[in-house]
Amino acid sequence: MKTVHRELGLTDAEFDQIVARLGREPSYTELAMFSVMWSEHCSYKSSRNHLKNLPTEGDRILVGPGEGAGIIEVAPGLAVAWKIESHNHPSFVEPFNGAATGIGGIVRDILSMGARPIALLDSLRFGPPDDPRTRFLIDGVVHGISSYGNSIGVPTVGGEMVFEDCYAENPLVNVACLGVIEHRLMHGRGEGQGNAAILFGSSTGRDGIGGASVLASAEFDDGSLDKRPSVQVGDPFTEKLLIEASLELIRKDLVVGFQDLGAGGISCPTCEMTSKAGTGIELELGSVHLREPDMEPFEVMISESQERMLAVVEQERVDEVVAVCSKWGLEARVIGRITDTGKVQVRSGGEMIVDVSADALAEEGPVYDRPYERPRWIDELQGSDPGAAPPADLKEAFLSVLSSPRVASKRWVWSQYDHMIFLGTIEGPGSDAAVIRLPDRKEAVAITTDGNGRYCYLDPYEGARLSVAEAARNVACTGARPAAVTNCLNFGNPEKPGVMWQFAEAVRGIGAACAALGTPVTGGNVSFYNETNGRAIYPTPVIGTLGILEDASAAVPMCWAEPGHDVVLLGTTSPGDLGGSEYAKVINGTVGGLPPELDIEAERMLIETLVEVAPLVSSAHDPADGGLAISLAESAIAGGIGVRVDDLGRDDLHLMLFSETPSRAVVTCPPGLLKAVLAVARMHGTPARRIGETGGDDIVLGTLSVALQEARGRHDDGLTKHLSATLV
Amino acid sequence: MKPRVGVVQFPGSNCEQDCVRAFRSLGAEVEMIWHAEEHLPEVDLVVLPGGFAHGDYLRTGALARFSPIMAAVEAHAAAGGLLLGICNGFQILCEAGLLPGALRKNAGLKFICAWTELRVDNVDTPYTGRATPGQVLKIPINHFEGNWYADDATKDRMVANGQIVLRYVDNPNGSLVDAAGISNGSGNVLGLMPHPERACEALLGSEDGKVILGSVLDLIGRSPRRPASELKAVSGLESAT
Amino acid sequence: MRFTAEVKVMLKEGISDPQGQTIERALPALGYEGVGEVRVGKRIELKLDAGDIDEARAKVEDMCNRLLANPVIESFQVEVS
Amino acid sequence: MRFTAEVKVMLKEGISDPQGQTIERALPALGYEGVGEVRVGKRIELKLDAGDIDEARAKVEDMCNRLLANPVIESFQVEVS
Ligand SMILES: Nc1ncnc2c1ncn2[C@@H]1O[C@H](COP(=O)(O)OP(=O)(O)O)[C@@H](O)[C@H]1O
Ligand SMILES: [Mg+2]
Repeated sequence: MKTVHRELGLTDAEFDQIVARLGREPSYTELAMFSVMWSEHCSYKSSRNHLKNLPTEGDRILVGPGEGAGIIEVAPGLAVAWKIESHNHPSFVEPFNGAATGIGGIVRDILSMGARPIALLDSLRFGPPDDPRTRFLIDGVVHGISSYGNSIGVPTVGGEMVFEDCYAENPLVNVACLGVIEHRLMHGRGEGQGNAAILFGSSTGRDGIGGASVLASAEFDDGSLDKRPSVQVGDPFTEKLLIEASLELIRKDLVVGFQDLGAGGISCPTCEMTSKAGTGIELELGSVHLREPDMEPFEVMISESQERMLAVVEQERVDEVVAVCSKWGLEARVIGRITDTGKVQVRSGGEMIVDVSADALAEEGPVYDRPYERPRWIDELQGSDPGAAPPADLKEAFLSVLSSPRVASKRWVWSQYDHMIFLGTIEGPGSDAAVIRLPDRKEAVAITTDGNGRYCYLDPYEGARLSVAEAARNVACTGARPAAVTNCLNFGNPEKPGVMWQFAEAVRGIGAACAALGTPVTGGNVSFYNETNGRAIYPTPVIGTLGILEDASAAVPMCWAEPGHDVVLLGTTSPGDLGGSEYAKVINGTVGGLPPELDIEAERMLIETLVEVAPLVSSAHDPADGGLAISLAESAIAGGIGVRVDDLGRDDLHLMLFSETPSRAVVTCPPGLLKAVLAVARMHGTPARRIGETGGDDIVLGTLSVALQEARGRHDDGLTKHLSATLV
Repeated sequence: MKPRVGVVQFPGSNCEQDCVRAFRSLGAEVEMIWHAEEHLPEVDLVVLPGGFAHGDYLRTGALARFSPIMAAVEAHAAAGGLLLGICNGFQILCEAGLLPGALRKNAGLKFICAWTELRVDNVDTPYTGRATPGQVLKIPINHFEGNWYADDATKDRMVANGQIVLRYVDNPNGSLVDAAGISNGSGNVLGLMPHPERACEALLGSEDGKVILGSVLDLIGRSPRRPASELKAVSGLESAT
Repeated sequence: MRFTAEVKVMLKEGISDPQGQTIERALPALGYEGVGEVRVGKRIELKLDAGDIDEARAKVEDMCNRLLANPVIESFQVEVS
Repeated sequence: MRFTAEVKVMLKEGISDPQGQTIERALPALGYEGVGEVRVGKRIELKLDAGDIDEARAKVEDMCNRLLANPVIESFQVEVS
């Protein structure tokens, strides 16, 4: 026992804490349960102290952090669930199944709130796509998401795909899910002494044993590819049955409380649900439906077999619950009862093998105030050349940025995803944010994920603020008002003070920006230990913003509708904003200097402007990666209409075209409405000026002129030309 | 009287609600039929919707044809009743032998969700009455196994009989003779890979799906009791297989 | 008696096999020359009860015809032991 | 010399096999009782050039590790003739 805890990922001090808490040595099964519940992944022990400072409250927030998902009120009696999760490590070990089970997990989180999952977003980061190993990862991850998401019938309506060297050995797979409450909001509470605990869904096998502690809470080294027993295989068909059966149970008011099984297996909902309710639970391990007969009790308690849920049910309703499950072809078994002991007690073969306080497992894990320190190298980095030197050939530079894998069309990805099912996708992949009309309603929500690891690497505080601003702006471009944020914080090893500093700064930035924009944080996920062989990824907070649109048919597209419309730039371009830009990286091979500076008040006013001009404009799209030139080109390509922009100011053209100044957007409108658009902007103090006109077969930006056809060709195959090489 | 449409729900169906919504918006009375039932309610049209009926693990549609309801569906079709299979529903119809051929993996070995253009090659079917000959419809596809195959003799016979009802203008999946939708010999059974229910609203990008779904409702409206009796046999072929 | 069956399901001769072709195309880039006629199919293992081996084989063949293979595009082979 | 190889790729023991399980659950309804332990894998046939049979086998095993199988979750068996 003296060293077993280390293999399970617990420190000596944590082990001593467990002994002190129990007043005795833990049994092996108890120790295994502590190891998963006290893992970084489940307990947030390194991040809690920082996360608690995030703003979490608002008029529309019905449920904030701490439950399966945040709940946001869209209209009276209409609420949605919103949450993001990471599945980085499993996707590196086995891309197809890692990504697939990532989808499965986030969908069950949404389901656990009583919501029907209705849309997914995938936020992906990989190394350079011309590396064969990366191509294998991309293909596996995209195929895994597509095969799982498509089968369960939840559309994947948007996401991101970013390429940087730092993700080569540690790709990021973050997935966000939107759900709509169908009947009533559920809470993960195990209430009512004597009530039955019913485990339903897949059988329990040895897959994914220790996933939370071994895979998600430790760094990788070269031996990691051998951590195979932890690989889980997803079964989307069973997940689909689980969705329908769960929603039917809720619709029929058959369950008291409800939670999904994810990281930590059976251990997790049993202690969390009873700890929240102030009850206890008694489990009989022999009742668990096993896939492999000879499993050890500890394996049963922490197995992360997929597609399972735990429901707390009144005794009189047990038969009905079992009947609903069996209609859907799912095994459902009573595995225990709610007690009033405050304990999780587990019997196996008549013997009590676990007898611990539920709070100790769920609530009283260690909390670390990890030391942090601004790393020295950051000064040198910020002082280095931002890469603003002019290009040898402006046109070729434009086409190179437009066709860089990060900027190029992601159609290859999203055409593999069902993005239309439910008849609600008003704006799908390809737009700034996806606009999803809620089933049988006129209201819609706009959802997006955005993160900029490069900016965060240069300055984690500013980078995090910029990511929050970009996500909110993307939502506002569709005409929706940003309402809530979920976030996935992908960082390196928190035991390193430099990484911890990046984390603390990023969280501080998110908090500040969310507070200023009035978008509370309703939940999220922290993924630490994104390091392989000691090399950390860029600090990468991914922000998932949800906005509300009262009328789906009023959504604003990003593509140009007609020739002859006025092109208006909202906001001002600071020509020096090239630090960390796509231009600097692609043309000058540099990531250095400072990221653009964000004036959050200007951003807020821009968002107000965008929401208010929505009825007047024919399109809206914000300049992001690649700057104004790319944003104009994207709208032109998507609409099949050229553009002529003359008024680009006096500075060097390449600075005007490629600077990534935030708080800007390009809108178009019929000439008759120009005055009205400008007036709205003026009212909010947002600088606005007509810079050109849509039309023609070319993209003309000052002295730069490119045929629309050529631009489209480069944008279309910028990503696929790397991927097509040897994929199987 | 409103046309009555029954949408069969297999456990892994996932487009059944979309079909219900689309048919309702076109004025039909729609009910869901659980796959474990053995009898069909009184309906004018049976729809097998898209999805992954029983997980589609072995082959798409392989297990679904054994669902209890399928015997009644087969009897309905044999009596000339209207039967429409969309996407997975089409795959099930082929597996069940109600339509000829089989659907293989897309030639590009990728799942494809995309808008496509379909040419209506036969307007004399219960499902294409609203179309003009050669009309091009904008309707999306969403599948991994939509690559239709039949042996040469079957294919040639079907082409000659006008059973290749809908063809892709730009073949996305390798399907033989660009087939997107095919019918049985007597025309009462249609299977198609594209999703007309996703194209019944301008806000979603197209209303062309109404041409197909609306045509069959029109036909039922003209003869609600025995729609099959009005069917114009496309050829002398009794059955397709 | 309990028998073990192995079922091989392959696409029929003459039906193109994009999976096989893709592998074939990928091999030279990985340094494998001279590989051809790659065909990809399915392999199903199962255990079943039957009175004797012939009955077992007949049962499995029946399963193949009805479920495990699609005779329009696939052929199968059964081995029982 | 030209050799023919047959590769069987199956999920490793202990890795759950939803395909096999789904088929197994469906069989009783089709009238097949007493069928169990259904596992579904891949079967790949190919032809290749090699100096002798051992070299051929080594080559195919190498291909399996790199391309034909996913060693993280699958095991494979090679037969060469
Ligand atoms: N992995 C992906 N899955 C689905 N859609 C994606 C993915 N990556 C990018 N997209 C889509 O491509 C479009 C462009 O993405 P991005 O450049 O990140 O947009 P923006 O700059 O507005 O944030 C978006 O509509 C996005 O949803
Ligand atoms: Mg944008």
